[in-house]
Order: sequence, then C-alpha cells, then structure tokens
Amino acid sequence: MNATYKYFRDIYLGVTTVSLGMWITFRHFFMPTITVQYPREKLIYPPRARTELRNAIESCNGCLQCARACPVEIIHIETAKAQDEDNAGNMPDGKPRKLLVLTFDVEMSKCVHCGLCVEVCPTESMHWNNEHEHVTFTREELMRHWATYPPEEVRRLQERDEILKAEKAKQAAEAAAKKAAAGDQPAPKPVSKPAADGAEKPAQPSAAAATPAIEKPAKPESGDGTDSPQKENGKEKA
Amino acid sequence: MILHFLTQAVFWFLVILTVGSAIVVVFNKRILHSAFALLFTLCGVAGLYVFLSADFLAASQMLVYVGGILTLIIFGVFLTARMYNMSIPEQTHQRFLALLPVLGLGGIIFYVLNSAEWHLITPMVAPTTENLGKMLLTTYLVPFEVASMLLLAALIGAIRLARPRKEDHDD
Amino acid sequence: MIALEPYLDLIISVVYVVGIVLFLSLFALFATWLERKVAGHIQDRLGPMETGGWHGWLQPIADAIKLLIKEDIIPAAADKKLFKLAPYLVFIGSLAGFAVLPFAANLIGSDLNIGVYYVIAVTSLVVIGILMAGWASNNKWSMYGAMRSAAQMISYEIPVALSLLIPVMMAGTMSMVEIVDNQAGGFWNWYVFRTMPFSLIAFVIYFWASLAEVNRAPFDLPEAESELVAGYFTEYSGIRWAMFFLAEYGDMFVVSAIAATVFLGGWYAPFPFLDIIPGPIWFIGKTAFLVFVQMWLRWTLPRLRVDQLMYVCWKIFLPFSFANLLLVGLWVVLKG
Amino acid sequence: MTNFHVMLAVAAILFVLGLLCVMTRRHAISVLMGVELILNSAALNFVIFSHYTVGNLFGQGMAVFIIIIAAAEAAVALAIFLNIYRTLSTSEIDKATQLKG
Repeated sequence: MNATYKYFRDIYLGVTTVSLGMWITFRHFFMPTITVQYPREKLIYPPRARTELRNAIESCNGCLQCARACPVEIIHIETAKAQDEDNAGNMPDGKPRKLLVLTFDVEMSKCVHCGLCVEVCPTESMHWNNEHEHVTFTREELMRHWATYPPEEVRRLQERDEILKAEKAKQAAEAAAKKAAAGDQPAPKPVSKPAADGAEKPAQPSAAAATPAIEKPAKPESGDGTDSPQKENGKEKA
Repeated sequence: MILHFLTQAVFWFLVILTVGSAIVVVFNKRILHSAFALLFTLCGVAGLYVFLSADFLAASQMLVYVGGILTLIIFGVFLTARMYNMSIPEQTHQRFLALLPVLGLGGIIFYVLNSAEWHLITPMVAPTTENLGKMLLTTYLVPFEVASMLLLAALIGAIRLARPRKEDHDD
Repeated sequence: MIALEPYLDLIISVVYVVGIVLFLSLFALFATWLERKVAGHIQDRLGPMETGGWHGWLQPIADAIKLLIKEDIIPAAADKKLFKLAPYLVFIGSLAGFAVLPFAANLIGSDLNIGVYYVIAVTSLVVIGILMAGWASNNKWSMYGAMRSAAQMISYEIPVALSLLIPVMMAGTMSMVEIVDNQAGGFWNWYVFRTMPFSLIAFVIYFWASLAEVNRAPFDLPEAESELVAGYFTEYSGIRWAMFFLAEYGDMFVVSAIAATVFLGGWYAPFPFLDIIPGPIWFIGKTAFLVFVQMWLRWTLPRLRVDQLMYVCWKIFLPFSFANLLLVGLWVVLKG
Repeated sequence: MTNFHVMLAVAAILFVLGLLCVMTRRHAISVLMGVELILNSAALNFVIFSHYTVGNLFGQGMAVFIIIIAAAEAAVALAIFLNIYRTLSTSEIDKATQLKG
C-alpha cells in the first residue's frame, strides 16, 4: 500500500500490539509462580531423571555388568563366592545369594550420568535416587562406598575365595587329567580345530566333542550370568 | 540577616563559578575540559539571571545553552577529532600578541564601569514569563517571527551542510 | 535561647532538602525491590525471597550496604577529574527536579511560576553528565552509551516539552500548584480527561517520551546490557555507581510525578469524597502507579533499534505533538 | 560596590575572556566556545541594564533573541566545521584557507 496508509497502519499496529503485550504480561503478573523455594521445598523428579546413582546393595548380585557398561570406568566391584558358612541369605526374588559383594565403589566425581549402568542392571539394584545434591566437602566423599563389609572381613573373604579357587582349579586340573587319561585323546584336537575353523565355518556338524570344550571356559565366567535371564524375566514381571 | 548573607554567599559563589570556569574554558589545553568548563560558566550565568529576576531566561539558558548548544559543541568535538588519546590537545597561537588588545579593551571597559554614573532604580522582582510572552508576541512580533525563520533556515542549512554529499557516497 | 523565627524559613528549607534526599534514597530502595518483584511475577517467578523474611524486603538494603562498602575503582586511563565529577552532575540534575514537585498544596520545595519549564531545563544537566561520564571512562561501551543517551534524550525532549505544553496551555500557568488546583474535584476534571482525545494523546506521548528521557526499556539503548555491558556507567563501581543508580530512579520518579501532576490531578483524589485521605498519599500513589507501569512496560517490550527509536520520535511523536498542540490551542482560544 | 557592578564586571570579564579565546585558540570549536562566551556576556549585560536601570523587560527580550541566534549559529557553525573536517581532515581554522571544498 502507499506510504500514508503504511504510516497510520504502523501506528495502529504499534498501539494494539503494545496493548496486547501489556495485557499478556498483566495476566502473567497474577498467575501462580512456578518457582520452587529450593532448600525448603524440592521437586520430585520424573522416574527416569538422571539425578544421582545409588546401588541398593542388598539386591546387588555382583554380576559386574554395570562395571563393564560404564564408559568412564568408575564402578569398582569385588566379589567373593558365597559359602554355606556365610549365611548369605536370599536375593529379593527368593533365590539364594551366590556372590558376596565385597566392595561396590563409584567415583561420583567422574560420573557422566549416561545411565548405562542403570540400563544393564539385571536386578535393578543400580538406580537413580531422585536426589541431585551430591555436594560434599571433600573430594574423597564423592567416592561412594555401598558395600557394607569392613576391610578385614573383605580381606578374609578374598583370601578364602582365592584358596577355594585354587582348590577348584586343582580339582579341575585333576578332572581334566583323568578325563584325558580315560579318553582316547581326541580332546586337544577338537579344541584347536573349531578355534581355527570357527571363523570360516561357523556351523560345524561333527563337533559333538568340541562344544563342551568351548563352553567350558565360558561357564565359570558367566556362572552367574546363567541366572541373569531369569532375573531379567523377573525384572520384566516387576 | 542570615538570609541576606546566604543570598550574597550564593551570589558570590555564582560569580566565582562563572569567572573561574570561563578562565578554564579559555586557558585549558584539553578542549573537552574547556567544553565541560563551559557548562559551569553557562550554569553560573543562568544563576545570575535568577538574581536579575529573569527566571524564564534562566531556564531558557539552561535548556538551550546547556541542553542544546553545549551538547552540540561536545558532539562537535567528538566528531572533528581523531580520538586516539583522551586529551584531544590543542595549541594556541599569538598568545601574547592577543593579550595586548584584549587587556586594552578590558581596561577601557573597567574604566568606564568605574567612572560612569549609573542612574539606578530599585529593581522590581516579579515573575516575568507572562509579560515576556506578551511582549514577544505584540511589540516584538516581527523580530520574533524573523527569529523563528532564522532558526528554520539554520536548521535546514545545517542539515544540508552536515549531510554527506552524493559524490562522497559514490566514491 | 536564640530566637528561631528569622531562621524558620531556612530551617524548613534545609529540613525539606534533607527530607527529599532521604525520600529519594528510600524510593530508590523500594523501587529496586519492586522492579525485581514485578519482573519476577511477570515471568512467573518470585523474585528475591530470602533476605529479611517477608518477600525479601531487606534485599535492597543489603544491596545498598554492598554498594557503600565496595571498592571505588577509577580506571587508570580515565580522565580522572571528569570521571569523578560526572556522577554528581547526573545526580544533581535528577535531584533538582524534586524542587518543584508538589507533594501537597503546601508541601513543595518551591512553587516556581515556571515550574514545568524548570524541570525540562534542569534535565539538560543529566545529558551533559552522561556525556561526561561516557567520555571520561575511556571505554568504547561507555562512549557509545553516552552518545546514544545524549542523542536520545535531546530528541525526546521535544515531544516531552510539547506534550507538557498542552496542560500548561489549558491551565494558563506553568506553576505546578496552580496546574494541580485547576484539576480539583474529581477525576473528570483531570487534564488527561479534558479535551478528549487530545490531552489523552498528549499524556500517552509524554509517558512514552519520558521513558526515553530516563533511559528505560524499551528505550534503554544507552545502557543496553546485552550490547554495551552497562553503557555509560560501565566503568563505575561502588558509591559513584550508586549515584548514577539513584539518579536513574530519581528520574523515574520525577517524570512520573510530573505526569501525575499535570495530567492526573496531583494530590487530588479521583472522587471528591476521598479527599479525606491526605494529598501526599494520592500524589505518591499516582506516581508509584506510573512507575509500576514503567516497570511493566520494561518486562513486556523488547529493546528498540536506534533507527526505530529515532523514527518513533521524529516521525510519529513529533507530528502528533504539533497537531495536538495546534488543536488544543484552538480549543483554548475558542473556549475563551 | 553593589551587585550591579559585580555583575557588570562579570559580564566584562566574560567578554574579554571570550575575545581572548577567539583570538588565541586554533581549534574551530574552541573558537565557537569563545563566541558563546561573548554572546553570553552581551546577553547578561542586556539583562543587567534592563533590570537595574530601566526596569522593563526589553533587555530580557533581547537576551531571548541572543539565545535564539546563538542556537542557530552553533548549529550552522558545527555543520561547517564538520564539512571542513571531512574535506581537509583538520579542525584548525587556520588551515581552512580555501573556499573550494
């Protein structure tokens, strides 16, 4: 349009838009505020909010998955096999506890709040605790210790565990020797064969003897992993 | 009595302010100090106007001189100097040669001031604004209109002069 | 015992001046608190809540104490004399306006017969003070702020003066007390509602132009913190900064008080039967309301550009003010 | 010595100082400031005499005209100085010796 029209239109728009804006701010003036007076009242964060890590040690089965998942490697766990003498009790789902979690330390000062440890935890013992005040007076306090064993107890249990392990290894070696003596010595060959051929031919039909040989070293490692699928089922049920 | 004394004190304060800052205006090497000293001269003169019961004039002095002309002058200094150092310095010339006629003229003025016989009347103290306005719009209507034309002409002329020329833009 | 009677006027004057300075300081304290509260609530926040219990009412006092004991820094490369002088100049320019504000019929510093004109005149000092501060700081932001401020204040002085002329013409006097007296007896006698719509337009133009005069948003280019740090008082700290601050809030009060005086009936109540409430309360109440509107606008509108600022002044306010002036002049002449 | 004499003396001193300023200083704007001093002293003189010897407002009217003229003069002078500075890159009036821009 022409300049005169534009001039008066600008004035009209100026007046109306300023009035409108003032009306909006005036309404907001009387709206309830969203401020939370922080130290006195605190917000409840949504359940998935990444606040501060916490491990419910009584439901931790010491599976080390969180330590492995952690990208900054700040979770340090030491475990020992539970014996009858320990009276280790049951896990929350009723199964007997197989591992004693001797130490469970997290360096919160290095935590990047990625939440991977929470994702992988089979027992949901690793969780966000809905608080964000990790403020401490010293840096050492940011190292969170959740295991409850005193140091000498930890040392004792570790030594016992090592002894047990050594015994077990001895037994295993003896058993292997016995087995080797009993059999017609085909065992070493299939062990090496699938290792060499496995890359080329994954499905080997005649490796009846080979499969236990492969699974054997894997078994102790994932010995607790065996009950992890169950736990995951339980998690899904929960 | 004390009021009279206070009035005189204010009067002398204004006199000293006016003259002192005028001296700074003339003799200071930094041109911006001169310009800001001019502020106090102008304010002092405005104060003297109040003592002469020229209240409207005093306010006009503040409004036009301080708010208008002095600001123009300061802007002029900013715009016509390369502001590399803070004290835009300035040289003077013919200082002693100039003192000669100036002192002569000053001497004559002061001689006349001292020797003349002034026929003084008792001054009236009354608001002036209304009468001044009536005077400007009746007796002095033609000069008043001429002055307004002058202002208009000066306004247009100043804008025309200060604008960058077309050729400057084309370069 | 000394007879006090000859000195009574003097004593009253001194007390009044001291009272005004105290009032200005208290008002500035209150206004900073109010500003934060208004800003907070408009943005759905709360503002200061901690210091001193109820809604943080001690916050401004804490700030004032902080300012008073803060180190006073003068930049090494600054023009020291001018740097020290500038805050006083600005403060005086602001304080001088208080001399003619009529808090009530008898509560006025001096009922000058050129009251309105006097206020317009003394605000010129503020311009020079700001230019001085900007130059003496030897800082590019200060300089920009000062130049902008001077250009803006001088430009907007014209619409301010022209709008103030309208009630002056209607009252036939520039004395504050007489202008207010002409508006006695109910809000329909206030100048803002007489000669509708001219005086209303004059009031609106005055209010907006006065925002530019006191460098308030949306015309706060001189101290635009997102572009110029703090404009002309970037380099100031401590007590000198407090002077600028006081001057700014004093200016806010002065322009609002003048609007309340010449347009909104000064110390008179909107309805005659409410006149039992004392005049100063009405006067300060009206002024405080206008100050509140200033704050309200500040948190509503974004900052203008320099060219927009000048466009609004020279192409909208000025023609409208002149047309307004002519029409009201005609009205006054015809009415006799 | 009355206030009258003192003010006349102030006006005279302002005039003399303004003259000195115009004569000695080189920067164009300093010269302008000197001119303002002279104009002020003249206006002050008008007002003094009208107040103390005549008793009418003629002198104040003249002072109003002087202020108007000073404003016009300052505006035009500064525009000219700006032009001089733009073309000659100097603000000393002695250097501005040619009329051609």
